[in-house]
Amino acid sequence: MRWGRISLVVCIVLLALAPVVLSPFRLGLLAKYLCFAIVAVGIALAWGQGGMLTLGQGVFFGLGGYAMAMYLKLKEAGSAGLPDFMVWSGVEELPALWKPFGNPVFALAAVMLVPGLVAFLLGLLVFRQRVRGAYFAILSQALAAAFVILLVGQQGLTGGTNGMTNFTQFFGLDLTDPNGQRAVYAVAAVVLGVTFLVAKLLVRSRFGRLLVAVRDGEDRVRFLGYDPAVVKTITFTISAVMAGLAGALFVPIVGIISPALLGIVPSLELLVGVAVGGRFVLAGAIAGAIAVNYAKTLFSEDFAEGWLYLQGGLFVLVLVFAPKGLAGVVESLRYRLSSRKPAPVEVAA
Amino acid sequence: MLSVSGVDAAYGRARVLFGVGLEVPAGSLVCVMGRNGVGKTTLLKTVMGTLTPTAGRITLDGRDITRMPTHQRVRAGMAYVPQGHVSFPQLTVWENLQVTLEATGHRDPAAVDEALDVFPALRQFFKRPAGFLSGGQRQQLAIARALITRPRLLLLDEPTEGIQPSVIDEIEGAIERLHREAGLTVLLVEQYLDFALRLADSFVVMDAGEVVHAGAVEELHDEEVRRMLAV
Amino acid sequence: MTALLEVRGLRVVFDGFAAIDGLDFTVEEGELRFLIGPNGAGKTTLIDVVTGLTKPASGSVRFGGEELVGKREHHIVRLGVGRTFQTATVFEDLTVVENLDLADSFRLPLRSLFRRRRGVSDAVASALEAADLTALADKPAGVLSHGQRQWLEIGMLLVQQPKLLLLDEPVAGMSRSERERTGELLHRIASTHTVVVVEHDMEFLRKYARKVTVLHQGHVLREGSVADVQEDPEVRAVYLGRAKGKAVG
Amino acid sequence: VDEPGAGAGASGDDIKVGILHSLSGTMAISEVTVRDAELLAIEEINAKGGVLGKKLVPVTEDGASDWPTFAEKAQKLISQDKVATVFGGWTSASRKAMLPVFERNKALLWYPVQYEGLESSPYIFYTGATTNQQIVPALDYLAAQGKKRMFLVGSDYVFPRTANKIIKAYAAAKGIEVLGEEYTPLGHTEYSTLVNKIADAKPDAVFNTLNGDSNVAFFKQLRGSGITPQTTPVVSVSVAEEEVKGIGPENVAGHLVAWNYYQTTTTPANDAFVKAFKAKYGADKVTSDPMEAGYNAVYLWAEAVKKAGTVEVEAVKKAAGGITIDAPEGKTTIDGENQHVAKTARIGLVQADGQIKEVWSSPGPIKPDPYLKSYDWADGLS
Amino acid sequence: MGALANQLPIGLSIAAVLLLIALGLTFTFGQMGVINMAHGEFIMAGAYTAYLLQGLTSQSFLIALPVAFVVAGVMGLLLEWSLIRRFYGRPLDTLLLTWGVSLVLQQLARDIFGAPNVQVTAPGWLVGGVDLLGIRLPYNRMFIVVLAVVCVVGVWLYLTRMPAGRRMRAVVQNRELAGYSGIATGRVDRFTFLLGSGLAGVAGVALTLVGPVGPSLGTFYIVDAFLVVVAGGLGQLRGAVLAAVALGFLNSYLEFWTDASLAKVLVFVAIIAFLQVRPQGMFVLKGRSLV
Ligand SMILES: Nc1ncnc2c1ncn2[C@@H]1O[C@H](COP(=O)(O)OP(=O)(O)OP(=O)(O)O)[C@@H](O)[C@H]1O
Ligand SMILES: Nc1ncnc2c1ncn2[C@@H]1O[C@H](COP(=O)(O)OP(=O)(O)OP(=O)(O)O)[C@@H](O)[C@H]1O
Ligand SMILES: NC(N)=O
Ligand SMILES: [Mg+2]
Ligand SMILES: [Mg+2]
Repeated sequence: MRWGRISLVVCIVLLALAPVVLSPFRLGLLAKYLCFAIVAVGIALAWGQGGMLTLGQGVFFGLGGYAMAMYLKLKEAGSAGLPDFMVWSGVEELPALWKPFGNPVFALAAVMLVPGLVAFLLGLLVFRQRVRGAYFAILSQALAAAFVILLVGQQGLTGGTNGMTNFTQFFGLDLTDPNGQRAVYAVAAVVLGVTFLVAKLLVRSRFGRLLVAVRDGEDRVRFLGYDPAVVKTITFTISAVMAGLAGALFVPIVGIISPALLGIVPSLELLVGVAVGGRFVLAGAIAGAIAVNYAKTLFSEDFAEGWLYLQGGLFVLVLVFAPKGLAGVVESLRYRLSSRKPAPVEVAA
Repeated sequence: MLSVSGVDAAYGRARVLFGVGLEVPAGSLVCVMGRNGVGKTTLLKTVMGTLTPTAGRITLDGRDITRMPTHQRVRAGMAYVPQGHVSFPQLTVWENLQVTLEATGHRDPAAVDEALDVFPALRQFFKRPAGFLSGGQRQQLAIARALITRPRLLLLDEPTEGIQPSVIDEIEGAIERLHREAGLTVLLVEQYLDFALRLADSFVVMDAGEVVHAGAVEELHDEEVRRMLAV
Repeated sequence: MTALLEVRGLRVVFDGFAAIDGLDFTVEEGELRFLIGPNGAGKTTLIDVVTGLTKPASGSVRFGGEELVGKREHHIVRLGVGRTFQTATVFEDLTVVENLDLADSFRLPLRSLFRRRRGVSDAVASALEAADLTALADKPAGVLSHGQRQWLEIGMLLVQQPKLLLLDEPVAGMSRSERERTGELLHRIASTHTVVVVEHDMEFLRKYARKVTVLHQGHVLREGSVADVQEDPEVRAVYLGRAKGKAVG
Repeated sequence: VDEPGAGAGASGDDIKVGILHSLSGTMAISEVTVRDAELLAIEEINAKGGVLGKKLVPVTEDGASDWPTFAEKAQKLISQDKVATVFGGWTSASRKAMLPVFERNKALLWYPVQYEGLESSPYIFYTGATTNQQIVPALDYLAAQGKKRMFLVGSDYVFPRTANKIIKAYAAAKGIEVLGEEYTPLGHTEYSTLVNKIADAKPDAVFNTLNGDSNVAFFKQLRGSGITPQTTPVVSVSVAEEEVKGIGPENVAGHLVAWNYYQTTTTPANDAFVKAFKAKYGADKVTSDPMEAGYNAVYLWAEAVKKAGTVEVEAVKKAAGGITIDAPEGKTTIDGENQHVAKTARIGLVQADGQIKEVWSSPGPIKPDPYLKSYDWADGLS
Repeated sequence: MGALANQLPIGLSIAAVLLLIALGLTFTFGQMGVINMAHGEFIMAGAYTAYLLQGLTSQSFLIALPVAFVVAGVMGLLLEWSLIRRFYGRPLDTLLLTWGVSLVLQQLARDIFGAPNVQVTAPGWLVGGVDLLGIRLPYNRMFIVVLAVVCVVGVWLYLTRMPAGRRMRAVVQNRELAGYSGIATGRVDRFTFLLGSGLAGVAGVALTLVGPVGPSLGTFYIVDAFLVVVAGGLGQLRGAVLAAVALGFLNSYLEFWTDASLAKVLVFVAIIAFLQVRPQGMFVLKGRSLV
């Protein structure tokens, strides 16, 4: 408990100092990592606590991101204009699907509701039928693949492979200006904090225990009078909403949303951070997401040619030697440090 | 035949056995008793090599087997019936038996028939996946599986659990036969005292991961020992 | 007394094999009923059908007048039918207390599940006591031994306060003293609940049973007092054998 | 501390230039070769004393076939490494992702691949062909050959879709019939159904805008179906020497491609280029159009810098218009207006040895027209 | 009409490709529960084996089949021995682990063979095709169908008729009990992985006839391969065969009527819909016990 408090305070201080000490470029990168950390919290809930290995989290990230991007694009184009990509895709009139996204309230709601709703419906279908484990993992992966193909195929509606780029404004903030970038960073940090808090409360609640029970013995849970499908669907939906939020923040921070971010590989990469950090511990997942993405930046900058070796290799090593991730390592260190009890004396027989 | 001395064992950080010592002379039938959770199953698993002792020594016929892989212990003549109706659920009853036979040294198909003579009911389920069997049927299969290896030393962890009374008689008869006629050595964990009393030569009582008493089976009638078991 | 559980014309078929075949079975309110029969007679299958784990080919299962066939497992539990499993299953990553608390909370509205557990309810405390697991309360259930798991499972059933308890071989693997504790517990429960116990331990049966039903090949072979059943030549032939049955010395 | 710093790239005796291509992921197959060509050009320039008396120092980053990564690395090259200019990109998606970064930072990108046009960023120089230098000449060629019925096959992304829009407008104006228009996802490898559709439609020619690996699967499966170049030639705009090697020359021989440069193009500059490339990277290596465009980009930029006397972006931009070099493909000149390059169009026939033989070329370099403003039939397009 | 009829053999040949790439997974995924994302890279290893062997003799393509089996098989064995064996009972972790491995293998291929595709020249007798009742049958496709059938029969015999197959299933179902039965579990695991990976190698050789050979080769097939196994039911050979055939025909006709992108999406939708009806795939062996 004391440990937790101390590290929490340290983290908050570090995050608060970042805009002062980091260059806008590096701060932008950190803000991006924070987005991934928000997704990671959701994954840690669904996977670590609930045992649902979701390989399609990119879909929800994307839904949130596209919802936000649509709003920003419309805002930029003004009332009469069309978003740039529609112009070169030969679209002449704003598609009906786009119209409501001109409203900021609608767009903000959609950022959370659309991914939440999709996850809810999918969860209801899949979990009621007791699709789980590897089946669920692979289905969710297929979902990511299908989603990408759909997005790519609807160029006039979504910008196709290119996705949408070139955002200059975010609710009055100038994204080309360092101060605007700092403000967006702050928003990301706050959203991450809130996400973490919500997840933490959830894990500690009875629902959290129930979720673990579902993970370890879904069928047994039924005989305690609970419907595991409900438990899983709720959790899956929450994790999707978190991913959607993260996607929405990603758009102003990185300035692009495209199918390349949502497919199988990016979805897997989201998981990697969680696995490395420790999927059973929320803070571990956050730290892992940030660390892994930072490592990716670092490796790919300094070893542009061989960084896949480093990334893949590091990841394999962590899984092999620290199956519970960094959080597991920390925990066992803490155990060793704090166990005052002398080790049991071995008495030779 | 089997000798366990000073064995400590743990699941991860949780130590369960503390300096356990035990002798199972060739041709004897030793019964391990004790309340739930004292470490009986853990002891058998350690003897079979599922758990590696953190201290102590296990020998079979004088040969140190403390670190021998499980399957080699089986080839060396040990067989084990784990607690709780364990089988290969998606293999049929026949495949469960066959796969065991194929892994033994002797590979004599007659061993299957011998084992099934004790549990004739199993024959009618040959084609049924073991996972579909009833609890008692699965337990019968588990014992049959162990017998097929034609062990010299048989370890049984509560073998009668879930089995109907008349079949328990059969098992008792079979073990007795093998024990008396073929000199089978048996290490038995059993709560069903009548069964133990009729078969065992000697017994040990465990408590909290230690052997607290060992003696000849006659002593089991002692009030003292009975109290020890009843705590 | 009124019938709490009424099974009529039940038939369960697996791959052409009829595990239960034309079974009629009635349990009155407040009864303590023992269910015995050879391995494979269909006892566990019967419990599976009542609790929704297995779908019958035909027949009906009425509980307090309500049809259970076709209902999902958790609904049946919520109607007041609880069970244990022949091989005890508990949540290994949750502590003993959390296992019990989860069993206790199933009637809470979903909303209040999102709150944190504070302390231990009376029901959980007394179940801990009854299962003799107070010392292990904060240990993960994964470290429990076979017998301890069985106790935990019984405890989880107790806190749920079901109207009908179905116990599948609750004392298998228990030592003598623990059998006695379980037996006494059963009697206490039976004074306020309806209980069906599947058991092969004849000693236990003789000591605690009132009415016994013998199942054989998926139908009722005999029903009656312990003495009646024990003396029945057919029961002896298919089930008991020459011995008087299993007993704990 | 982070001045949007393009042009600041010159420090001391060095000028840093950024190279940003996919070195991993699906696009690495193509982009690595472009990087190699760009590095060769830098080496050659350095050997001749560099630019403005300073050595060029390449800073290489991996775009990892991932568009946001391209944007991130572009930003890094500009603000962290403070490079004078960046050479990079292949897919249009990567270019679209980088575009705002360069515009915002007022930095320069040299983009070396043929693309779909309809773009003219003030901070990008396009050294590959735009549509009127590749697709339109290819159509003219087919029309001249009397091909009246066409089938369009492409990967599902912006370049093929835009290209096909142009083709359909052209076809509508010139009485050519488009029998089918099919797209497959990037990385698709199952073409038997598509091939069957082509066999069923019996077109005079297939216009192929498939990209990358899909071409291998397409041509291998096409060959098994009995469709031959004699009956139905395929014209590809994204299959160059490197791709022919991967497809297997026996599977594409006899089909057509449209580019501005082939390894076999006979100019003195090309002899030197091919020789130098093989010397540096191995005798079995081939050169191709995008490689050559990347190679040219470095030289064009260097010339502009020399003319401007500085690496400062606005000065270089101003100096660039009208710069001409003797490139391997022949004379190429930067169009000061739209920052594209005038290029000669060439139709080639794939040979059994994997080389491409030129069968037709435009009389001279074609002025770039990314919005096809000078073509009547293209009125409705932009 | 002719074109529609032509889709029949096309469906079959797509099915054969799906089956070949998925067959190895019935061992590693179906039997052992390892979600081996590096399966695609074993396919790639098989394809590169064919590349390296070509030109050595006149029948190097045929020789490549067994050699690729060994090459990919040994790679799989090494993977099992060095990493996977620490992961039994944690199937979802194996997915991430092997994904890391697959990244490394892809980069390795890029460094050894270069990023661009390489070409494997098909032997002369596989070039061209024959017209049968107006339906065009390319030889390379027919070869793949035959190869798939041979592999399926072999696997079926192995799983059901041979002691080794039985042993393998026993180990997977209960590792501890297998040890108590005298089975050397470690050796069985390694051998199982060798077989599964070896089959991927064989698939890789066959795929050189119809697709690209490059470092990304594996990524093109891996998702489809897993979908076949999932739709068929874990560890069920007949399920995998049926699923491959169903998906093959579905794909061929859907693509014929719509287009490749939409067909792919529709196939995914069909699989999700199918799992609504049969949540564990076509064939399931359910145990009675919980969990
Ligand atoms: N996997 C495990 N991890 C940690 N502790 C364990 C594990 N399995 C058993 N234990 C602990 O080891 C002790 C001994 O367990 P064991 O199963 O050997 O008891 P037992 O004597 O066989 O009991 P029973 O009669 O109930 O079968 C118990 O206290 C139990 O809590
Ligand atoms: N899914 C199934 N497929 C085939 N047979 C089955 C299936 N499930 C159960 N059986 C068979 O149904 C019969 C009844 O089994 P059940 O478990 O109800 O017996 P039981 O009376 O509980 O026996 P025990 O006392 O051994 O626990 C057994 O013969 C069993 O093999
Ligand atoms: N610009 C291209 N070929 O994507
Ligand atoms: Mg035990
Ligand atoms: Mg039973």
